[in-house]
Order: sequence, then structure tokens, then C-alpha cells
Amino acid sequence: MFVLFSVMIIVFSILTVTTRRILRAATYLLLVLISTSGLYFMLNYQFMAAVQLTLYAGGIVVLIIFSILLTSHISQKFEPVGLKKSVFSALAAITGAILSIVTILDYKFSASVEAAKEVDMRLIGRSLLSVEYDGYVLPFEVISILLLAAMIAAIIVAKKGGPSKTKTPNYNKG
Amino acid sequence: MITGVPVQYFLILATLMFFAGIYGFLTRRNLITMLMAVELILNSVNINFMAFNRYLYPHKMEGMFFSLFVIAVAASEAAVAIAIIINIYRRFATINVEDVNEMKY
Amino acid sequence: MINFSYTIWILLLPFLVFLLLGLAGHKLKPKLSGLIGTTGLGIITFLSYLTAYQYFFASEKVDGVFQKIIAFNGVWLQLTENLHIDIGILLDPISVMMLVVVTTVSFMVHIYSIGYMHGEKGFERFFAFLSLFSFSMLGLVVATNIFQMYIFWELVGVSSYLLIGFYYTKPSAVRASKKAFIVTRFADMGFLIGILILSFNTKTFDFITLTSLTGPAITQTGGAAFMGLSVITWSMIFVYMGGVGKSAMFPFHIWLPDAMEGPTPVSALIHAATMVVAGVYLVARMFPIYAIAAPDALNVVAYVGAFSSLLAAVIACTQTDIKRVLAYSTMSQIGYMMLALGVSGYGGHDGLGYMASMFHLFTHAMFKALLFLGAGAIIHAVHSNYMTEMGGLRKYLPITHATFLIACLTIAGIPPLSGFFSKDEILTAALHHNKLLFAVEYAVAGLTAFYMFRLYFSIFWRKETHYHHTPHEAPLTMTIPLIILAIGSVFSGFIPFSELVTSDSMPFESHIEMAVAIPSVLIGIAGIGIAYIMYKKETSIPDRLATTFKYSYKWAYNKFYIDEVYLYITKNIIFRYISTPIAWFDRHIVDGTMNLIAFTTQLLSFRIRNYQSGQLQKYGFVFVTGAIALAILFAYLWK
Amino acid sequence: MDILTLFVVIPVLTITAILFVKDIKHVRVVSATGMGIQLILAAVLVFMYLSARKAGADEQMLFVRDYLWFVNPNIHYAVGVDGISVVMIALTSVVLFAGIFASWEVEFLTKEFFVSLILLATGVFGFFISIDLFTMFLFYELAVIPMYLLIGIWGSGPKEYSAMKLTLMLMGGSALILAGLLGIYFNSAPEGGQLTFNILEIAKVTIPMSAQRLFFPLTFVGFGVLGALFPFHTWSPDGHASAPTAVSMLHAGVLMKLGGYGAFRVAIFLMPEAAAELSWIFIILTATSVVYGAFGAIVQKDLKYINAYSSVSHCGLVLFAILMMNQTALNGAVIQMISHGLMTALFFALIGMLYGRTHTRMINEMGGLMKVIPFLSVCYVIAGLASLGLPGLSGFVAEMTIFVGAFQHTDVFHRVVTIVAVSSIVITAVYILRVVAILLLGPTTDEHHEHLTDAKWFEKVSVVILIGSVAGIGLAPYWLSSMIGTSLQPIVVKILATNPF
Amino acid sequence: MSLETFLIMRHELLLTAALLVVLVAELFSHPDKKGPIITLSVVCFGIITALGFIPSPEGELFGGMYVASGSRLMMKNILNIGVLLVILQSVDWLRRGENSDKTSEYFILLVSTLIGMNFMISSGHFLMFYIGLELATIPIAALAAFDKYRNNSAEAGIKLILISALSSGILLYGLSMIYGTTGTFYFNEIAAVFSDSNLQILGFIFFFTGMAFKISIVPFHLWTADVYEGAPINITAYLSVISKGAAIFIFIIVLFTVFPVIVGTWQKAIYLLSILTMTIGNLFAIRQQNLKRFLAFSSISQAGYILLGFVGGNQLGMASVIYYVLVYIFSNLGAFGVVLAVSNASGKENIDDYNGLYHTNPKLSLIMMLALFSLAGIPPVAGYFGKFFLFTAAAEKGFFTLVIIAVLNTIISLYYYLLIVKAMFLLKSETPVEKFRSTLYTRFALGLCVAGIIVTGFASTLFEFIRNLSFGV
Repeated sequence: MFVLFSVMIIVFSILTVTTRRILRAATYLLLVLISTSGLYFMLNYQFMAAVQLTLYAGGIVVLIIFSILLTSHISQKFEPVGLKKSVFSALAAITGAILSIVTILDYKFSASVEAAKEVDMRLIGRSLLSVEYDGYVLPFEVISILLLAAMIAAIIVAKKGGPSKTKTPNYNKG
Repeated sequence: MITGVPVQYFLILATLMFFAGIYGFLTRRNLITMLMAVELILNSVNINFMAFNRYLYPHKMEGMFFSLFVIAVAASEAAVAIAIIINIYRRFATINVEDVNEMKY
Repeated sequence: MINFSYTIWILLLPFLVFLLLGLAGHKLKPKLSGLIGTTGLGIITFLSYLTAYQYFFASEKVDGVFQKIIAFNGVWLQLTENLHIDIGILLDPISVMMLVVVTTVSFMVHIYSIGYMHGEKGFERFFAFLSLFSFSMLGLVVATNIFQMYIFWELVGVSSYLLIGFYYTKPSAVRASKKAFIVTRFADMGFLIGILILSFNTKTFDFITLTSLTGPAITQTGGAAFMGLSVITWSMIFVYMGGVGKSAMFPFHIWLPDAMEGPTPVSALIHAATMVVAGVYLVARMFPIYAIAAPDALNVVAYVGAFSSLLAAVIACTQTDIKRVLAYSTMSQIGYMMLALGVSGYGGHDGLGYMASMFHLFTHAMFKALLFLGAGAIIHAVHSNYMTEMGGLRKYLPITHATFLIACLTIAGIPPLSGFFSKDEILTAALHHNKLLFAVEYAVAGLTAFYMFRLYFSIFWRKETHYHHTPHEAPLTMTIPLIILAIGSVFSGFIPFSELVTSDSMPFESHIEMAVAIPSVLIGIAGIGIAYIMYKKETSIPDRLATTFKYSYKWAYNKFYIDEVYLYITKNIIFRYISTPIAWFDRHIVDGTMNLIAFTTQLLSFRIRNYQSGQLQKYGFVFVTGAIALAILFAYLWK
Repeated sequence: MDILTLFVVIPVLTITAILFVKDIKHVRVVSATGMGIQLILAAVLVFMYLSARKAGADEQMLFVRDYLWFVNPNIHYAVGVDGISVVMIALTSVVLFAGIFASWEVEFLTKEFFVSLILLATGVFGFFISIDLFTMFLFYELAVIPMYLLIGIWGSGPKEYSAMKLTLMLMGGSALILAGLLGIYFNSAPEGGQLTFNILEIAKVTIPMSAQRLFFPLTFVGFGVLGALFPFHTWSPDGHASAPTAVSMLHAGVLMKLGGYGAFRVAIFLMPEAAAELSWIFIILTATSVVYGAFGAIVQKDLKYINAYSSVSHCGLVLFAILMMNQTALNGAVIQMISHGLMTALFFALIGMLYGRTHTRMINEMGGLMKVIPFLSVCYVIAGLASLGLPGLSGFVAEMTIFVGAFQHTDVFHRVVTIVAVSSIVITAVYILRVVAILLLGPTTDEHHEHLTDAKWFEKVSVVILIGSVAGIGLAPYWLSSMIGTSLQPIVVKILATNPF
Repeated sequence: MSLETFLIMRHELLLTAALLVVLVAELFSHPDKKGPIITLSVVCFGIITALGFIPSPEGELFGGMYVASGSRLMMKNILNIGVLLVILQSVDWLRRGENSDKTSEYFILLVSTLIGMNFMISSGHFLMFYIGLELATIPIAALAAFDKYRNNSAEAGIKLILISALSSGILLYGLSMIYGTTGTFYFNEIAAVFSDSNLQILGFIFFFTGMAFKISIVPFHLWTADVYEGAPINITAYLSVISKGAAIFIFIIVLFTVFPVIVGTWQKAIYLLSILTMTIGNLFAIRQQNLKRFLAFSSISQAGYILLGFVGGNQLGMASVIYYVLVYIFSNLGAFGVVLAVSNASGKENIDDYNGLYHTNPKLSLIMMLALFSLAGIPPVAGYFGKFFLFTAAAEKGFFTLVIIAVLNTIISLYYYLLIVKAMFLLKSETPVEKFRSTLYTRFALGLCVAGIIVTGFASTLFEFIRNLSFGV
């Protein structure tokens, strides 16, 4: 199972960033996210898997696809990436990956001796609303502000029109 | 806990995904695909958190919660970014990142 | 003990007059300023005479030695514990003698100037400068320490500068004044270095300590320090360099002839009688050190003096500007004095040269001042400096003629005029010391007689030139000084100098040595004779001689091109090869480096602009590579 | 309020007063009044100082006031003066007062001009009264910055370039000083205890040699830039040439002294060991400055350039003397600072006045001015004579003290270099006389110059004050020299304690 | 929620309340009349700023997620002052026609970012830190893209949000490694178990770059100039001062409290980067013509100087950093205030346009000059003191080479600051900026800035206060 998911994730990840059709990219991304949620299931984090599926795969990707539809032709093909750019980027990415992997493999992880906690919804709910140690009510509150702000921000930026249609003169000449 | 799969595998998987995202961010010309690359990056980080939490620190849920919040943040980030991208599209009539370079030097 | 504290007024009075005339002179009537200046100087002259009388005849001698009297002394500037510059008044035979000389000549010149400068613009300025000069010269003379001497030495230099450049709208005068100042300044640098070395080794500036036979300068001479000469010798050579400059000895003599651009009274006062002998005075002042501790330096003095006197005499024979002839004559005579010092020993009869030098200084002051003032009267009458434009003036200017003749005879060394006595002592001293120098001086004596009478005959005899308006005798204010000085020239030879001014302040007997005196007189007469033949009447002999010895004549006429050498040095070397390159270097290299730094920064700034390309992905690339590089660096390489 | 702080307070009050004044005429009057008070105050200070010394006060610094400012880095506002600072303060007051009158006719942005000028002066006064390195440095920079505006706005010629260059080079110097000061601060208690910026406190300890070797050159060069140390002097010709009269006066007259004073108070006094060890480098540099500046001046055509190079030469002599590190030479250095301050201020004042009349500073475009404007010309000659070291004027006293002092050095190298420096007196004479001859003497070359007017009353005030001071010092230097000498005693004791020579 | 909790958290709570108040007011206000909202916001924020100074107990809330200490409180207060100034300065801008429909949104976004910063500063847990960071970034991107009708603004927005997403991705990756090796997100627990294994250093460095991005440290600075130039001026000011200041604050807290173990590593890194940052920032600043862009690079080099305070890891360093940020707020906002005022009045933003400004608008020019001098570190204004303490902090640990490089860099920065002074005072222009008079808000804000610039330096008690609250590694 793990092998399947991981192969899927890696392949689709790479496809996401290399395919020349934008909608396909979105689809591959969706697949990556879905396989990730499969991993979460494997890890026994069902709640997270669900969140991943709904919020990530469902929410964000849909958002992305909408925006693609707004801004591009579906069949639009990208021009191939400049060779120099792709080589250097790949080089950077590969160096980084090798560095990270070598470093990770170099490190001896030691598993906790304490007993695992069964993650059920109740526990999650309690933790989320707890003000004690390991309680997450404060981030929960703050993230709501963030969501509010993001909403307002998105609206204000994307909203069309306004009282003044006149384009303000562009004073900037870099 | 998945028997036979050490935590390192997860980490390597996430790392590969992470750098795939990085590569995408650096090469994709379309702003939206860049955004997608960012999502890849965030997703890979989430895998890390989850795997660590499950393998090494299963008695607490910090990693998991972190992932949860990362997803939320990613969502809002995506929302704002897409709003701006739409605005860019209106202004520049393109969402090719290489054309969005009026300011330089 | 006589109280000499009044001598302070000899210094203060001219200074006050200078301040008065300098600050308020333009508000006074010219005549009044002249009167103030002259009166002031009259008082000083009187005081000087009083001092001289009291010093030589009324004060007590200890063991027959004239004592050095500090009439006044105050610390002007404390430098180190031991070294301090004092301003004071030191009375000893030579300073008292110089007081007399300076005040006398100065007083005469003051009187003379009232007539001579009548109606000139800047009349009061002239008297102010004269007062300043008198102040400086007197301060120099009575200096109690070498630094005071240096101070007044400089002041004398600047007064000379101001007076040479008195006609400041005349470019040649301006040039001359500048030249005089810079040349002497260069020499003074040597003087200063000499002072520095001397004071470093002796820890004192004080003349009394320095010249004391038990003083540090003489006892702690040490061995060879540099190039085989001792430190003291070096310091004395450097000090002498100052004297060379001020006294217009070779090679620093070039300013003196040019200095004749100044008003003639100034030439008489400064460039004949007083300031130019400061070098002689300096050597005399330091004489014990020269004689005992630095005989090599003393030899330098002798040779420089002898050479200068010869050189000047030769040049003088060819010049046509009467003031220049007199200038070279001055140089020649000072060379005499230097030589006399140079051949002198210390103490008793050995110090004959010293005495002779001082003696000649005294008589020279009289007759040279007379000559210059006479020349002034002539120029005043003819409005020309060139003897080719003169002739037959004896009937127009009787008094001038008479006094001028006396002066010429004096300088030619015809007995019983004063020049004879002093010159004779010098020759005697030289004979006993160095035959070569003696021979040179004989030649110079002949040349002197020749060129003086060349001058005399050309001006007063010969064919009468046509004058624009009839020359007439100068006013009384000018002739009276002439007469007084003529009297001085005639009789000053009878002053018993050896009993008053000697190297060790101890009187000794001196007498005329006939073996020396008779030939010298003969040579003098011979010179006069040749001049008579060549210049009494209009003859072609001089021209023929000039063509025969074409090159020698040309060289001599052009002062052996020494001026040109200097010009080359200053114009080319200093201006073209030192200063201009330095200025260029400064603007372009040093400043250029600073600008280059700025420019490089700008360039660098321009070069790296492409990193800020406006391309988001390039930013991302830099970001990521930066992160990875940092990670590699700090996780692995530089931990 | 103590008397020293008043020196900072009065200028500040004057500035405030100027800001509230509407009329240009009143601006001048207010400035002149303020600086007149300052001048009187300086006189009072001199008097108080002398009487205190006479009464037996034998501390190194008198009128010391110390207020703790920043507790932790232990920064104090600490003031105190010894004879050296007192005379520098007096110098500043005189030059400033003269400068106010020299700039009487500034028409453009008058108010701002006087504000900047007095602000600059505030920095200078503050610098001289400080005994805490922090405040000292603060005032130092405060004094440098108004120069930019003063030259840039009211200057002439390539003023923007010059102003920028001057400011940057001087700030470059101060950058080095800052590093040096920090170094001193962190080594001010080598045996533990409270670190301090207080000069007197630091002087009591010996800064470790390894630190000295690093921080002495930093501090010395840093201050040397302002003191026109070769090869960091090139701001001087351009800066002076472009600056307006009063600014040149104040800058050459006073500001450049900050360099010498600082080099002496901070670099030499606090780090004598390294100074003794490394001085030979700087002695060569400064001796080069002396000769090089003088030679550079010979061929210049612009009056201000001549004077700027002359300043390089004279200020080089200051640093040169400081490096000789003995009482006499140091004494000479201080006198030279004062003397140069006065006479160069005089020079610049006169040049400004000439420029105001002839509208040129090129010497070959002028000539024979003596006949036309005798007062200014005579003053120029006097300034020139002072500059070339004529006895009776201040330059002589200073130079001779330096030369004699430097030559007392037991080391042959120092004496030989001294002789090199001595040669400058001839070169100085050459360029001074050259200028005098071309500019003032001879026939009037330009017929437009035949009807120039001589000095006006305020110009006379300015010039006479300066000439009076120059002559006063030149005629009777004893009191000044001994006042400085007494103050040098403790410094010399510290220096000599470690001097290998 | 007890009163004490309220007191401890009052910054965040009050800000949230203000946010809601504005939101509600927006609902009830007339669409064409935004004046009351502006007044309301300014008043609200003024009150909040004032209330921030009430002393409060120290302590931890939410099981250690929220940490309140004197120094953090002070940091928030400093930010509050800055934001108040920004808000005051932006009033004129908001009154312009094209912004009138977005007034309340502007305040909401601004305040929400401030809430994020406050939480970030107060965080004792990396989750809080992260959320705070994002809350402090995402709305700013929208603000940067606020001028919807200008290409530059949109470009600024997208650049900011994308690069910040990348950066937070890298930061998160680093955090995940830190988590994986320590098993916790609590600051104090991490500090206890952190060591210097390679993976941890890798994680730390990735985390570091995320912070470096916020502070615009070279080479993570490239977005800065473009975003600063494109964004509306008040947002640029906000970005360069408040956003950067907050990041600096939390960064120093994190470095000092979470990673003291690897002090050697981050010292070296900061040493290196601070040299790079100030030099590159300066080199770029020299050539700029647009004032916003110019100030962007100037702020980059300022960040380089600020890093000098980090490098020692000492108490003085932390104090000087906080102090300098305070000074920097006044100085930079002074400069931006003038730029904003001029831009509002004439639309001019280039250095050339400032030629002869002194002759038409002397007061503005003087304020600008003071601000620039303060940035350049010229006495007697506050920047001098700030820089001095920064250098002192670095020198205390013996980093003299760094100090010398830094002071030499100040010369370059002085050069370009003087270029503006030159334009305003020395040069003359055919078409200078007309004489104008700004509104009361702007003048009040600029007055505050000037007062701050002048007073902060001399007020030693202020520095002492900060210093007593600071700590070293």
C-alpha cells in the first residue's frame, strides 16, 4: 500500500510540475492530494485524511480549477520551459533533495517510549477546545481571524468595479 | 503504524515531493501552476508532520494539529493568491509570471 | 656698575615708531611721519652712542676683559626645561660696535631719505618700514641668544623684502623682493637646522653659555658624526649657511644685485652697511665655537668668503648699472670680512683676523653707505642708473663728487683713509694663515680699486653726456649725511679697534705691517691707474678688451650665469618637475583613488542590477539556492 | 548650569532665537549677539581657568561635571577642560565671531545659513568640552554634517561634488573612529570592573597592547582624515574651494583642529604604547603631508586651493608634532592648531572678500590689487607672513616650538624627518610670496578692478579680530605656551611612562 | 476569562474588538461617506495604543502557547505606535476617490495583520508562531494589491504572496525537521532538547530562511524592492517598518530562547548575512530613482545593521535591536510620511521630483532630512544612538571586523541619503512640487515622527527600560 501511494505521489507530483497542459496539472495535483490522504489513512489519522480530502482536494483544487477556467483556455498548452531555467532549477531541487535525504538518513530517530494515543474525534474536539497544555483553542480562534481576513482580502482584491473607474496615473517608472 | 515501513521512507517521500514543488515553483510560468507547486510543498510538509507524529511521538497530537492548521492556512493563502491572480489577469491580460515584471533593478 | 637698562628703549622706540607709522601713518602728513621717524632714530642713535661710551670707557673691565653685560633679559617662550627663547639685550664689544654702526648709518639714511623720498607715494610707509628694519637689526645685534638672533634675522629679512619691493607696482622690484626673500629664506632654513642641531647637543640657546670656553658647545664637541665632521662642525656649517644667505656670499649672492631695485637709501642702509653684514656678525658672535670647536667650519667660512670676494670683484668690473657695481662691491667686501674671520684664531694676537673683520665691517659701513647715498644723489640728479648715460658730472654735483671720491679712495685702500687700515689688518691676518687666500685678496684689492675708479671716472669725468635737464646738486638733507659719512670714512680708521673689539674681548696691540701694507697700496694705485687710462677719457680700450676676452667678458657680464642656473632650478625643477607633478599626482592619483572607490561602488552597483530582474522565479531560485547553500554550509562545511 | 555646558547651550539658544526671527537683518544681529556672548564667555572661561590654576587647582581637568546618561553602556555626559581645550574653545569663539561678520552679506537663505553655521559650531564646542568619548564623538559628527548643507547650498563651483566628497570622506574617518572608540571602550577595564568611555578613567589603565595595535591606527587615521593626513586629505582642496567664506574659515580654522585634537586626546593619550610603536608610519605620512602640501600649493591657481594645500601642510605639521610625543612638540602642536586656525580663517575671510569684489579666485585674473584695496591687501600680506612663519606672528611660535620639540627626540630617525619638515618653511615662503606678488603687487592688470572698494566695517571687524589674535600670540606667546604646557604635564607623564625613547 | 487574562492578552483582544467595531460600523455606514469610519478607526486605534501601556502581569496562557513578558509587551507597544503612525498617515490616501469604497477593509486588513504579529510575538509555540506569521503576511499581500487599477500594485501583491508562500513552505519544512527531532513545538521544550545534529541544523536553517525572508535579509530579499515599489506607499511603510519590525522581534526571541544551543551556528550565519545584507542593500540603493524603491533598499541595508545586534547574542544586543526598531519606526515612517504626503499632493515619487522641495515645502524637507539623517545614523537624532548601540553590541563580543564593515557601509548609505538631501536642498527645479498643506492627520503623524526622532535618542531612560527587559543567550 505504502509503495503504491508513494509511487503515485511522486509520479503525480512530478507530472504536476512538468505537464504542459494546465488543467492536467490540476488533475495531477488532485491525485497527489488524494493519495496523500490515503497515506494519512494508513497512518491511522482518519480525521486528517478526511480533512485532506474535503478541504484540500475538495476545496483548494476546486478553487484552483475555477481560477484556471477564469484565466486560461482549457486546452492551453504551455510553451516549453527554457532549458537554462529548468536545468538550474532541477539542479537546485535535486541538490536540495539529496542534501535533505542524506541528512535525514544520517539522523537516528528515536521513537517515543510512551504509549500511543488513540486519535478519535472526541479527543480531537477536546484538544481543539482545550486551554490547557496541548490545547488548541487559541490557534483555532486565530485561524478564524485569518480566514475572515483572507475572505475580506480576496473579495476586496478580486471585486470588480468601484466608484471610480478612472485608472490612476502610473507614476512609477522603475 | 505501518509495519515494515520505516519513518525515513515517509520523509524521503515528502522530501521528493517538496523539491518537486520547489522545481515547479521555479519553472512553471503560469501563476496558477506556481500556486499548485506551493500546494505540493505544503502537502509534503504535512506528510512530514503526520509521519513524525505517528512514528515518533504518537502519545501527542501536535504534528497532526499542525497539519490541520497548515491546511487551513493554505486554503486562505490560496484564496487570496487566486484573487490577486485574477486581478493580475485583468491588469496584464496574462498570468504568465515572466510578463509580470514591470518593476525591476 | 653702570645701569644699562635704558638700552631697552633702543629696541622699543623703533618698534613703537613702526607701529605708530604703520597703523596711523596714512592719517599723518608725510612730512610729520618723516620727522617722527627721524627723531626717533636720532634718539636711538644718541642712546647707542651713550651706550658705546659707557661700555667702552666708563664700565669696569675685569682682568682687562670687556665683560658681557645682560642689560635686559626676559623669557619669551619656554620650549623645554633647558631651552627657552629669551628676548634680551646683550652688550659686548661687537654688539655695542654694531649698535653704533647701525644707528649711525640708519640715522644718516633717515635724514637723507627725507630729501630723497620727498613727494613719493607711500612716504610714511617708507619710514615705517625703515623703523621696522632698525628695530629688527638692533634686535639682531643685541640678541642674547641664538634664537633671538634668528627671530630678528627673519624680521630683518622681511623688512628687507618690504623695502626692496617698496615700489610694488614695478614688476622688477616685486621680483627682486621675492627673490631676496626666498633665497635668504632658504639659507635661513640652514640656520634653523644649525640651531636645532646645536641646541640639541648643547641644550642651550644662550650665547654666553654657548661661547663660553667651558660651555657645552666647545667642551662636548664629540668625534666625527657624519662624513668625518663632528656634530658641532655640522651645526656651525649650517648656521653659517644662514650667514651666507644674508651676507650674499656665493652661492646665495644672487639676490643682492637685484635688491638694488629698492630705493637707494634702502640699498645704502640694508644692502650695504648693516643687514648684509649680519652674516659676518653671526660668525663673529659664535666665533669661539668656530675657532675652537669647529675649525673645519671656519675654513669653510674663509674659502667661501675669499671666493665670493673674487667672484664679485670680477663681475663688478663689467657691470654698467652703478648700483649693481656697488652691490657686487659690497659682496666682495663682505667676502673680505668673512675671509678675515675665517683666517682668524682665537684670543690675543691670533685673533687679529677677527678684529680686522670687525674693523672692516665698521669702516665699510661708513664708506659703502656713503657710496650708495652718493649714487643716490647722482641717480636723483640724472634719473638713470646706468653709467653709460652719465659723464662729466663733477661740475654739476660738487659735494657729491667730493664725497664720492673720498669713498672710492677709501675702498681702494689708500692711506690714511679708513679702508686702508682695516684692509691692511685683514691682509696681514690672511698672510699669517693661508698664502693662497692672501694672494686672492691681493688680486681682489687691485680689482676693487679698478672697478671703483672705473665707476668714478665714468660718472664724473669722461665726456659730458647730453642730459634732458641740467643735473643739480641734491638738497641739504641729502648732502649733509654725505658729508658726515665722508668724515666718518676718513677718520674711522684711527679708532683703536684692537683695544676695543677683539675675539676674546681682551685688548691687544696691533700695528701696520709695512710688508703687507705697501704692496697693497701699490696694487690699489695700479688699479686706479688702469681705470684712469681706460675710463678717464673716452677710449676704445674697454671695448677692445671686451672683444679680446670675449667669452670671459660675456661670462662675467652675465654674472657667470649663476642667475640662470637658479632660474633653471626654480622654474624647471621645482615648478615643472616637483610641484606640477605633485599637484597632478594629488588631483589624479590620490584624489583619483578616492574617486575610483566611489566609481567602483557605482559600477558594482550597476553590474549587480540584473539580480533584481523583476522575475519572480529568479527571486525564488535565489531564495532556494540561498537556503540550500546555507544549509550545506552550516550543516556540513562550517560547523 | 555649569559654565562648560553653556558653550553648547548658548549656540542652541541662538539657533532657536534665529528661527523665531523674521527679518534678515535681525538674523545677523542675533547671530552676532549670540556669538559675541559666546566670545565673552570664552574670555571668562580663560580667566576662570587661569585663576583656578593659580589658586592651586591641579587636577588634569577643571570644571568637571559628570552626569550619568545611559546606565548600561556607562555613557556619561561628562565635561571638563584643561588648558588645551580652553584655548581651543577660545579659538573657536574668535573664528566663529569673525566668521559671522565675514558672512554678513549672505543673501540667499540667510536664516538657514546662520543656523547651520552655528549648529556646526555647537558641535565643535561640544567636542572640545567633552571628556566622555561618546559625547565627544556625538559632537564630532554633529560638527561634520552641517558642512554638507553649508557647502552644498551656499558654496560655489562644483559644490555638490565637493560637499559630497567632503562629507563622505570625513564620515569615513569618523567610521574608523567609531570602531576605535568601541575598541577602547571594551578594553577600558582590562582587569575587570566597569567599562567606561571617560577619557580620564581610561587614561588610568593601560589598554592591552594587542588591542592598541588595532585601535590606535583606526583612531589616528580616523581623526587624521579630518586633520588632512596624507593621503586622506583630498577633500580639503575641493571642499575649501567650494565652501562659502565663513564655512571655509570655520572649517579650516576650527574643524580641522578637531582632527588634531582628537588624534592627540584619544589616539595618543589613551594608547601611547602603540603610538610609540607605530608612530614611524604616521610620522612618514605626516612629514609627507607637510612637504607635499606645500609643494602642491606652489602651482595652484585658485586662491582657495592654495590655501587648502597650505592647510594640508600646516595641519600635517600638527599631526607630525603630535606623533613626536614629547612635551614641547605637543605644545607646539596645540599652538600650531590655534595659529593655523586663526591665520587660515583670516586667509579665507580675505579670499572671500576679494572674491566678493572681483568675482574670481584665479590669481592670474587679478593683479596689483594693493593699489586699489590697500587694507585688504595689507591684511593679506600679514596673513601670508603669518603663514610663512614670520616672527611676531603666531605661525613662527608654533613652528619653532614644533621644530625644536621634534628635534629633541633622541631617535635619529625623528630628527632627520624633522629636518625634512623644516624644509617646508622655504616652500611655504615660495608659494605665499608668489601669490602676494601676482595678486597684490605689480600694476593692476584688469581695468575692471581699478575701482574696487576697500573693506566695509563688518569686514574690518572680522579681519581685525583675527589679525589681532595672530599678532597677540606671535608677540607674547609665553602665557599661552605655559598654559598649554601645564595641561600637557599629566598627558606627557602618561606618554613618557611607556615611551621607549 | 479573568481580568488578568484580559490584561495579559489585551493587545490582541482589543484589536479584535476594534476589528469587529469597524466591521459593524461598515455595515451601518453610508457607502459614500467614509469619514466617520476613518475617525472611528483612528480613535479606536489611538485608545488601543494608549491602553497598551498599562502595565500587566507576566505569565503564560493556554498551556504555554501564549507567553506574556515585559519585553514582548513592549514590542507590541512599539508596533502599536508604528501602526498608529501609519494609520494617521494613510488618512489622506484613503480619502482619495478610488479608495473610498475600501476604507473599512483597509482598516480590517491592517488590524488583522497586526493581530497576527501580536500573536506571533506572544507565541510560545510554533503553531501560534506560524499562524501569526501567516496572518501577518496574507492580508498584507492583499493590501499590497490594494490599488487595483495599477499594474504595479497587482504585481506587488502576487510577488509578495507567492514568494511568501514559498518561504513559508521552506520554513515549515524546517519546522517539521525540528519537530521530528524534538517532538514538540513548545519553545521552552525545544530549547531543552535541541542539539546540533545535522538534521537539526538543516531544519534550523530552513526555518531561518523563512524569517530572513520576512526581514529581507540578502539573498532572501529580492521581493522587497518590487513589492515596496508597487504597493501603495502607506502599505510600503507598513511593510518596511511594522512587518519587518515584528519579524525582527520574534526572530530575536526565537533565536535567544529556542536556539541558544546552536548560538555558534546562527552567529556565523548572521555574521555572514549581515555583511551581505547591508552591502547589497546599499549597492542597490545607490542607483534608485524611485523613492519607494530607494527606501526599500535602504530598509534592506537597515536590516543588515540590525543583524549586528543579533550577532552577539547578548543582552545589549537584544536591547539595541528593540531600541533600533523603535528608532527605525520613527525615522522610516518620517521618511515615508513625507513621500506619501508629496505623492498625495502631486503624484510624484521620484528623487528628481524632489529637486528644490525645500523652497516650496521647507517643513516637509526638514522632516525628510531629519528622518534620513536618523536612518544614516547622524547625531544628534535617534538613529545615531540606535546604530551606536548596535555596533557596541557587536563589538562587545569582539566582532570588530563586522563593526568596521558596518561603519564603512554607513558611509555608502550616507551617500545615498545625502542624494535626497541634495535634491531637496541643493538642486533647483523648473517644475518643483507645488506648495501644499497636508491634513491635520498627516501633520500630526509627522510631528510625532519628528518628536520620536529627536527625543528617542536623548531619552536614556527609554533605552534603560528596554535594556532591563532584554536578555541574552
